[in-house]
Amino acid sequence: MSGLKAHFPVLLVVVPLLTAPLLALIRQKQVARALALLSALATAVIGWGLVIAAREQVEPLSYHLGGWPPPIGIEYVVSQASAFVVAIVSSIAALGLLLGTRETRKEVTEGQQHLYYAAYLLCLAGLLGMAITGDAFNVFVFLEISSLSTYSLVAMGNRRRAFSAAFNYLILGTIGGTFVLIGIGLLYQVTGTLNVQDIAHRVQELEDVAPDSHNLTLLVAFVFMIVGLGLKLAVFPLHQWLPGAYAEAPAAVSAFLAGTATKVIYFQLLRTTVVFFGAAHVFGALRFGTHVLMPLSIAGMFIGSIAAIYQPTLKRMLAYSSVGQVGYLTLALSFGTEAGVQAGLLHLGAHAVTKAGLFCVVAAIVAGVGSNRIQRLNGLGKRMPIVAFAFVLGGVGLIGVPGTSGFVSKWALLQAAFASEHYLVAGLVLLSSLVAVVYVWRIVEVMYFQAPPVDEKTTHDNLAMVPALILLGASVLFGLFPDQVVELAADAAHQLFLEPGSLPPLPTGGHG
Amino acid sequence: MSLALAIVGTVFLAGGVFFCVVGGIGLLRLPDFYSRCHAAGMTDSAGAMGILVGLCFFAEPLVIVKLLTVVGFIWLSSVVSTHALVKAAYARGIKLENPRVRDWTVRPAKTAAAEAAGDVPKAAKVPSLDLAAMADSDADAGSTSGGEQGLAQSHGAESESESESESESESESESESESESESESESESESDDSEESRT
Amino acid sequence: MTLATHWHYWVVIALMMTGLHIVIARRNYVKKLMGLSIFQVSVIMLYVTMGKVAGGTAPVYVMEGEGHDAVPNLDVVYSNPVPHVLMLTAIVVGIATMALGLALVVRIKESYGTVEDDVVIEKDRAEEESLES
Amino acid sequence: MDFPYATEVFFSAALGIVVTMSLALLRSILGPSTYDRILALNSFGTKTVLLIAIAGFLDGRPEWLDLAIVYALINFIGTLAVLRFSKYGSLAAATQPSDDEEEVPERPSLEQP
Amino acid sequence: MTELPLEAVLFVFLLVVGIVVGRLRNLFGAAMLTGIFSFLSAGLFTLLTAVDVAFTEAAVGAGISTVLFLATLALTDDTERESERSWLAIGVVSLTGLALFFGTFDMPAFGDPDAPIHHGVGRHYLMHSWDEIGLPNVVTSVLASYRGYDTFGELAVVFTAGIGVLLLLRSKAAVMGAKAKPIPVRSRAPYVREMPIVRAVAKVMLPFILLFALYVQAHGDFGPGGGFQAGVVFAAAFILYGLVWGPRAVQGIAPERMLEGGMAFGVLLYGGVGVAALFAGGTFLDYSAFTPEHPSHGQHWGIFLVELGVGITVSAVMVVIYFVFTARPRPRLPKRKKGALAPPRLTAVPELPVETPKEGSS
Repeated sequence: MSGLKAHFPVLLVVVPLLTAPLLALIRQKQVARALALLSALATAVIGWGLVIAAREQVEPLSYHLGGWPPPIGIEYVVSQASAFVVAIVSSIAALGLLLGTRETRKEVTEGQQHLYYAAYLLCLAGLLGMAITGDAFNVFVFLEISSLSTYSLVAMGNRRRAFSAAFNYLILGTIGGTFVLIGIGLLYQVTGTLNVQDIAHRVQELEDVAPDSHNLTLLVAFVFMIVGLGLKLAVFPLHQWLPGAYAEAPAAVSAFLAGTATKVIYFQLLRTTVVFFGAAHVFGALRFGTHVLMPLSIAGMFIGSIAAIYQPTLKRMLAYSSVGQVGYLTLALSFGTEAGVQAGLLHLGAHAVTKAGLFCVVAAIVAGVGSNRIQRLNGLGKRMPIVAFAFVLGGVGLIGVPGTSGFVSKWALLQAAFASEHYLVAGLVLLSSLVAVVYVWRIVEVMYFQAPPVDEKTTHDNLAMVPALILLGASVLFGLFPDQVVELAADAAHQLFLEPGSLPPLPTGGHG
Repeated sequence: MSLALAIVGTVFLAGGVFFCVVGGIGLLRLPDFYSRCHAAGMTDSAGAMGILVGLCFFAEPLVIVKLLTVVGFIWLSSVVSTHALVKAAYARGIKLENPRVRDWTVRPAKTAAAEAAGDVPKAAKVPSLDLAAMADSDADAGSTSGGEQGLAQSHGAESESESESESESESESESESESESESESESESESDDSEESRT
Repeated sequence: MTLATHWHYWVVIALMMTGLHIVIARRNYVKKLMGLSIFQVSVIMLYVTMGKVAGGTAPVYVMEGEGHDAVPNLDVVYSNPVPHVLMLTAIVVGIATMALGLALVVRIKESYGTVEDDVVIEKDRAEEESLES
Repeated sequence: MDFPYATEVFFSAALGIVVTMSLALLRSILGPSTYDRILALNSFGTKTVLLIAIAGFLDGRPEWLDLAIVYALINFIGTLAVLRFSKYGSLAAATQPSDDEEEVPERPSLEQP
Repeated sequence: MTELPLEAVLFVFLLVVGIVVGRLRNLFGAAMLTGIFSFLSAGLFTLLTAVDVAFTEAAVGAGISTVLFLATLALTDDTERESERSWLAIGVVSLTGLALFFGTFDMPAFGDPDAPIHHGVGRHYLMHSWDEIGLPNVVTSVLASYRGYDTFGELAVVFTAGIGVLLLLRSKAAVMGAKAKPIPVRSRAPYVREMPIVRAVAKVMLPFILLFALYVQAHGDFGPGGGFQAGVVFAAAFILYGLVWGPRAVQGIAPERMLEGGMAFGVLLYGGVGVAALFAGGTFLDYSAFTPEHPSHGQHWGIFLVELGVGITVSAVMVVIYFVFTARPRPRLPKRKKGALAPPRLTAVPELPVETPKEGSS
């Protein structure tokens, strides 16, 4: 087993990626689902193993794919930050598979379920590959794998609105992906290499040579990467596709996407600003943080939360609240300090767990009541007490009430704001949490203070509640004993800000 | 590489390019779709062959083999695709407007009588020519489907009633293009009828 | 930085913008996908123009000597192979996205009866109002 | 291949091809009926084959004729596809699925509105 | 610099075609112009000495994307409605264009040999790939070995597209394991008689296309070619067969189960080679681990197997996509009594006024 441990970085991606074609060969639904669950659990175990391995060393693990040393071949870099993201993504994926039982059977045509699980695993492999790759172009390839499988998963919603939502997501996602491709191309043209550490080192040299006059091609490459990733991340002005995609997708898919897709792309945005182009240059000389990212994230926070209040269905409300929460993530990054990045990582974890849990609850509600329109949920407290309580627990986590993970991340965000003297911003964060209270209370009020319809009978699908309770339990646990995770986030943020050392010189000739 | 070979090669190249350019100009200038097909066909055959054979004179043996395979494939594929295109154009869309050209696939006399006896009100049927159906109607004169004959009749009209048939074919092509999908469904259902009628 | 040395990049940028304009301006879904494929092919062109070396031939070795001891002639100027490799991936990604997009267009046509952007949005709004009431 | 004026000869041939391409392109843009556009597409494909063949010679490495062969083969398929799928092609009529092809039933959507 | 004007002319053609595709409302014409666009770009890539890219663009552009566009247009309506000038598009486009234009200021000149791009990783591949891998075609050695993991991801992209299209378009009938019904003679007869010449030529061409696909697969090490191009040309042969003899004929030859198996097998072969390298002591996809004493042999075997996997998956995915698109039942025409009036317009006319243009108005 110890031999395999050295290969954990690549196995993390290869296990789900190779299980998908196996599933395409197996026709039976039960076997396919069991195999998919098994491989997702194995990936989660590998993910947490990577976290432990990354914690033991100071500099990130490096895995040379194809046996070629880094600048020649492709390299997998497992830093503490990427290990943290990978662990969260793989765990939520495993729980998401638990959820997709009765519901997918109704959604996906009878004979195609094995393909549904294959697409699910491919999306997981794409996200994980994107999080831990150390090669600029490899990020684009795995971004496309996860995007393509996400488009087909969203279209599994099988209502006609799911198809048009998936199509809009495809068009905007592909434009975003192509912008990232242009950014990588310009970056390659200026630095001559594709390895992340090599790029960071050469960009640093270019900036030291002429600190005041910006290399225009480098600047444009940065702008295109940020706009492309912003489109994929649904940052405020570019978020039109997200509500439709999350609301129309089957609840199991929404749970998986809400917990993982935007988080991995946020991590890539983090790496692009801090590692690729160097935090000093990006937040200092360019003043990207204060002049561009901060106003957008504040606008996103407020508009996302306020829009969530007026949504007719639960899924759409949670989708708009996701747009708001992305605002918090980008706000944390916009401070440009280690504390800010630490707060971003913490909020990434907290929001992933809470939002995925909430979507699992919505899946249970849809399975029980048949619709997630808010008018149909009156008196849910009496009809499905556990589900209602779980929803309240999730809502409270979103607001950031002490004792839940939301509180820990908001507290770190406020500390980061105070550290970089953005007192007004800290006030705005508290204000937007109040807005979150409004849209959560609106649901609580419908569920508990309205009489349940007399004739309604509700079927209980308690298998769907297991992942919801696990996720929300983790959120509370993380809220009550946060120090372990906060310290992990602090070390991860510190590691990201380290100066990029130059790669060892290339071996001349001969196989390295 | 002797100069003579090179000169012969250049002559072939020049000939090929000449035919290509002439074909290209023909593609633009010729008035009617079918004559443009002739021009395109010419560039494919004469122009391509001239150039590729001309290039053979400058190349090593392996490359000559490749050039000859390209010659073979171009001869086979592009000429036949133009043929398929012309058949499709004739069967579905473009009529022979040019009065001086006589459409040999139409037999005016016999079918005119059949048309009179036919049960299909002529006006309602939007005529569209379906070669397969026409071929069947020769086999069994009885169950003629009216569509083609209506069209054939307008073509067969004598020249002095040019204006009348002109307006008629004009109206037909008008209705033809207006109800594009209608005529498509028209001819499809016709081909279904003809299939049934034949079994 | 003069016209003579950089006109390739500018033409490729113009092509990209044509493709992007089609994607954003046109309402028909199939036309949007055509614009998207034009946009992606022109990005591929940007990479290829980057990789070209003046007077360089294709990055396939010109071999000297016969049979087994043939050795590549390294002082021939080759153009850079890396953009070509990256662009093989980009072409395949482009065709994969297009195939998925067209499959979605077919399903949208079957369920909505139309593939026009504004008609779809208008039908959605109408359905939303009927659900509200 | 050490023919003195080789590059000039090939370059002028290539120029001739490009002129023909422009004519075919003009026809495909102006083309009144869709058939003209199909015709222009077909002749354009053949011109590209010739251009690639000459480009191989211009570049001094004529081994890339495989590319020209591929184009000659696939050009045929492109034009046939146009006839097969467009309502302008008679091929389309014949393959209209007859009655044994059942309709796709719309699945009952999970959520009753 | 004699070839300079050639590229310039082709670029101008590309621009003209791009603009016309935007303006043309007849979608069939636009689909064909997109086909011409990919022809032109393949020609341009050849002039820019990017031969492998030109090969792939030619095979994919002419073979697959035109066919798929037309297959979709056969299922949807073929004329775009009038769309007014969109200021959002003009704004976004001019902003992005300007940003890119300013970006080119610090770019090295076109074809400048001492640009940083040529002194980085690219130079190492050109200088050392012969003794490290030993293949004449540097692009294939970089594609399959140095950056082999990229190609593995690329293969996963093709596989994902195949699964996505199957999930979306495979109708209930095909899914229930409906065995390919034998093609009734009656429904084949008019079909084949319709175009005897086309059928005859297709019969002549098919073996050559298949043979050529295998040549391209094997020739990838020495000249332009490789797994993707071979897969697409192989699939083009099946598409030609489907075009002339009808989709059910293709189902007879390549049933969907086999295609789905082929799709999965290619990815498993590629991943299998990688995992085998893992167990043989190297890292993932390290072909030299197979033959530690002289690494380049291992590289040759590894690259051949990997390209084979790519070829199988790409051809299976392309044929599945073509088959699923054409087997999709078109809005069927109601059976009409002989002599009855033509059926009313079948496609539901949306509430918004739609004026159908005279045929051929561009």
